[in-house]
Amino acid sequence: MSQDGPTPLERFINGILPENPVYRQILGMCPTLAVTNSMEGALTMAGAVAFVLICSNVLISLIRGLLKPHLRILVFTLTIATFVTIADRVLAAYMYEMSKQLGPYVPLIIVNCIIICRCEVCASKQGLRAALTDAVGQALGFTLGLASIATVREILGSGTWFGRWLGWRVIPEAAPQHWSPWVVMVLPPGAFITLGLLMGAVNWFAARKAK
Amino acid sequence: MDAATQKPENVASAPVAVAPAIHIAPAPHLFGGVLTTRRMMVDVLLALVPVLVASLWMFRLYTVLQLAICMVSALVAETVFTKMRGRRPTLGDGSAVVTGAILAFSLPATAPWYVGFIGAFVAIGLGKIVFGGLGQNIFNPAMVGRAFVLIAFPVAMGASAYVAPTAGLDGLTQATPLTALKMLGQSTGLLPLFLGTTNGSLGETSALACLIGGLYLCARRTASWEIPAAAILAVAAISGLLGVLGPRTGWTLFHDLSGGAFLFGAFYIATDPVSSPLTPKGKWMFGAGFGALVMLIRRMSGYPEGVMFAVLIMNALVPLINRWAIPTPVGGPVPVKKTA
Amino acid sequence: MIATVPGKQGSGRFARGVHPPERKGFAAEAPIEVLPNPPQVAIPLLQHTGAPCEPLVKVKDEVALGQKIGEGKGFITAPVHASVAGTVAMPSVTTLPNGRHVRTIPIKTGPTQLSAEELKANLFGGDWPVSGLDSQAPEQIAQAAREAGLVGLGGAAFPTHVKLTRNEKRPVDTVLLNGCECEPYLTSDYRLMIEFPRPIITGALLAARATGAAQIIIAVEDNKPAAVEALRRAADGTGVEVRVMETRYPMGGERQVIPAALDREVPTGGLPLDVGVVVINVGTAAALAAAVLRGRALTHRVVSVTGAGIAQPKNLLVPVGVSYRGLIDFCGGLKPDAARVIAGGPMMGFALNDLNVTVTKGTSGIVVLTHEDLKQIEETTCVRCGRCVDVCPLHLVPTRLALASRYQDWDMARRYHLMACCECGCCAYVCPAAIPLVQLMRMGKAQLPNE
Amino acid sequence: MKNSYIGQAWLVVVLSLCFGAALAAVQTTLQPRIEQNKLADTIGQIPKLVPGAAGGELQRVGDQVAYRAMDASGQQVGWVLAAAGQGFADRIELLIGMDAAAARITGLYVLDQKETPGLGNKIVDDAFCAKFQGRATEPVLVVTKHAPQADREIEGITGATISSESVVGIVNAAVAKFREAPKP
Repeated sequence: MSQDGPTPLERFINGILPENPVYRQILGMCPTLAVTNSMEGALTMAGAVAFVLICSNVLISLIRGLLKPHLRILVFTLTIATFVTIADRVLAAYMYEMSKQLGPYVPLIIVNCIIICRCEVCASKQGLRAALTDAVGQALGFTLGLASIATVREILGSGTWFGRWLGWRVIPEAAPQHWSPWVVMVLPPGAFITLGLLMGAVNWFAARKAK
Repeated sequence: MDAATQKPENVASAPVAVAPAIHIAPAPHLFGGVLTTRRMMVDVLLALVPVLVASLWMFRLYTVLQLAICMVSALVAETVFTKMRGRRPTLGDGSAVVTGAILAFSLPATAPWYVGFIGAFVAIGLGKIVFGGLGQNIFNPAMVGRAFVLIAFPVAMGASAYVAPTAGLDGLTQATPLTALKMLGQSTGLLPLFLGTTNGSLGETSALACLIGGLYLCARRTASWEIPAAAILAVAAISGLLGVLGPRTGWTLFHDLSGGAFLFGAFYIATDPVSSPLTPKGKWMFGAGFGALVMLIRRMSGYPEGVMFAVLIMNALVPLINRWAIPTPVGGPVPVKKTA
Repeated sequence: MIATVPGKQGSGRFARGVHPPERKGFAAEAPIEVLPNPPQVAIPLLQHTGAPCEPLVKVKDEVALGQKIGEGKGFITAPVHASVAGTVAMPSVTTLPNGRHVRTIPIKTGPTQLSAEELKANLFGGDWPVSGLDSQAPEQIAQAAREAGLVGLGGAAFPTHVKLTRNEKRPVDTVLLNGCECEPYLTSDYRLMIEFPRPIITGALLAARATGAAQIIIAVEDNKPAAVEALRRAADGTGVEVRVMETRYPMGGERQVIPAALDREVPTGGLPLDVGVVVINVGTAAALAAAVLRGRALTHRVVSVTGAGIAQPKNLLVPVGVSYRGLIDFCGGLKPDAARVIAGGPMMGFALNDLNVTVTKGTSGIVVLTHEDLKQIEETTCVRCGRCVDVCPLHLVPTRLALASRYQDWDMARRYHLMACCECGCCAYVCPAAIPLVQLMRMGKAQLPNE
Repeated sequence: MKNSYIGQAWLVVVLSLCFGAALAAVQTTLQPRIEQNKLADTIGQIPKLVPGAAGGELQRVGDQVAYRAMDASGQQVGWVLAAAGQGFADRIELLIGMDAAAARITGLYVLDQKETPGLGNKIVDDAFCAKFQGRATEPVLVVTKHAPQADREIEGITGATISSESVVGIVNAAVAKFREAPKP
């Protein structure tokens, strides 16, 4: 089933920047917009996605020889749903605070297009090594995307970075006439604006580099 | 003269040399020329003078400070962003100054410096430049900036921002008329509302000043009179109707018209040509929708005032309105040619 | 069907339009002078809307003044005639102001010519009957117009006999003489109306006889009271009515003057005929009288040479085929600050890059503008101010049409009725951003039918 | 066999069984811990809401959810009442701490809210919740715009009148109902 294409290493690197799921493929927008108002939420979500992505990619790659074309999406969904449920339960058991904060967005990983996309284009056609490196690369790329947005939003919106876990305050607290955190950054509009501006910046740099 | 003398090489020696540089261009060769884009912007600034006077009288130095912050920030933002896009700076057309001024007049007097600063950058950057610069923006840039800072800094921009107990001016220690009405059920007198001796955003308090400047804008045809006219009619109609259905003590349709930022919005903000419809019919629809939304938000939402959101919502509807309001040409539509 | 009640009067106005500076003063008081015959004229074989002519003469033929030298095939065409007596030279090709390349027949002026006084008297002077015209058969009038090569002298140069031919299905009840001359600067019609109102009235009566119209109206803008006065005096007792129109550009357009004078709306894509009206320029009417009653072919016309860039602005009676340079030289030449020479009026005329082009039947004027007049501003982006919408006499949305043309969005062009545009130039005249709206729309109109 | 449904779908069936089993295992293993987390979230608040309390146990009173607050020796020292109601933006969920007679409020905790950040969400701040401490449950509390002059007055949050009034309203309603209800 092997075919010409990127080597596993290239797949790994591709996932991080050249084909970054958030900035280049514009996939997985729901968590990107919903849970990036703090680093903690972003990283927990990225971790959960990474877990599901890696596990399903590996499993699909292992059973790729048995897949029937018209049933493959069903099998993908079944697999993903299982791992998502496991991730959700584990979070509820061991990271109750984060689980409460992320709310429905962990179960919603099931419909995250990154995972089904990787299953479809990579895992169901490639060997175990390729599928694994691809999943890890994509997961890292997704983490990078979420973390970059969360960094901007948390610093501007709350003045902190990893405020809940590490308590780092980036912008010192000041009297309201001198400075105030931007509440809009904590709210959904902040996610849209930040994503748009960062995506614009990424494209701008890409265009400059291409010149 | 024979045919030979008509050849071009003899032209120079002809008695009437074509010494004048004759150049060609498409018709029309005359240009109305009175009104340029720049001149329109200057008109808006001139029309803001009465508002400025009223604001200076009411808020003194707060006005100067807020205007300076917003206008300078808007100019800096325009320079920075046009440079980033590799375009020629367009400071000369005056649109950035106007955006800065409108933003400043829509802020509370005591709003901290960073509100105007960030508001101006968002207005120019997200409100205008990302759409492709002047003429391309969907939303009124100043209102985009204001919406951003309202959501970003609710404490510095919300109802509480207008009441500044520490301020050195008497006016600033009272709630704005609309907040007083909404939260406390207190009505403000018509004369203070009309003259502007109440608290509020810098430019909105004096209905009189807005009327003077607004009528100047309409007379100059820089602003389309249809929009404020339709807006005033809509507010008067809805407020009058609500007044008949369930009167509020001491609050009439005249209070609704002169209170809050309605007149300022109707004359200076809703009439922004870029983000309003093109045809007279469209302008009527736009103005009426604006007025209706202002009343809806004032009466039905958690916000005491709805001018900003009304403008932004109507801006979003403009492409649709333009489509609805395509005029029929004189003589009817172009007949559809039957294909041979 | 639009109501065609005879006698119903319009308000003398139309909605929107613009008020460009009139600037008629340069040549308004200059009486019509006869241009001395140039050493050579070049008669283009296509001076009208329709099929071009084929030459009827050979090189070195001797031709007389008014001799037919070119004839076209088909209904919508008009023959051309020698405008001087002389010898035919080698045919060549010339470029008309509108950019069209056409074949021309050059004629070297011979020694025997009519004097200026004879010419003027022949064309316009003397007695013009206003009664007894019933003896002329309608078909003969139309036929005479065709033989004389009569075309609309207002600018579009549509063959006149087409308008004068009766059509049973579309009866005509009104002949509307267009004496509005709404373009700034131009005064040729004005001078003709003042100096020679009688042939105009007679021409109007002949046109009514040809078409069977019961009503004859002359529309004149209210900035020409002297013309109204002269026409009214000449029309006294003839049943021809002079109606005064508001001075507003483009009142001279058919789609504006018909509603203004008669309160009838010409359907888009249709003709004045659809509402029972035939519109004829006042100059055309005078030429019709000369053609029918005196057998004069259309060989001369009145041209205003005017503007701040010309030394001595004049109204000239000139032979068709003379070069622009000949006219300009006769008027003392260009002033040093002349910046643009325009064939026609400044709102719709064409700028020339070569003064050696020839005057045709449709040339109503030569306007020379100075740098001062042209103070143009740089094109900036559209701020959607809607000024163009406020002035469009056809109630279109020019900014959208120009945008659609620029980006070749033909769906949008259709939605906003691009083909209804008459290119009057009001929109570009007022545009604060100096966007070449007319040029863009003209481009779009050229391309749209092919999409 | 090849074209039958089972032949087509055996992989799905097998996978479903495997995944089902795996999920059952995960659920059985983790469920007690998750339940405990949930309970701890509320019970953990009890010592903060009722002075002297060390823990508590669930006690339904009518259709209201309440917790008996106990001190270290197992003696009841108060009540914690769960209450909810409409706020400015969405539902507000509260825990109200009271003394054993439900005569005085001893503490307030906001479990869940989605009020406007920067304005309405200040109801979660200690500064606001502390204003309820020690207030009598009768007469009902009212929101004022100035510093409180009477025991029943609670100063609202500037710019968030509706959120403040919502919280006070929820407290008033829940406490009144709880006082009426017969306690087991």
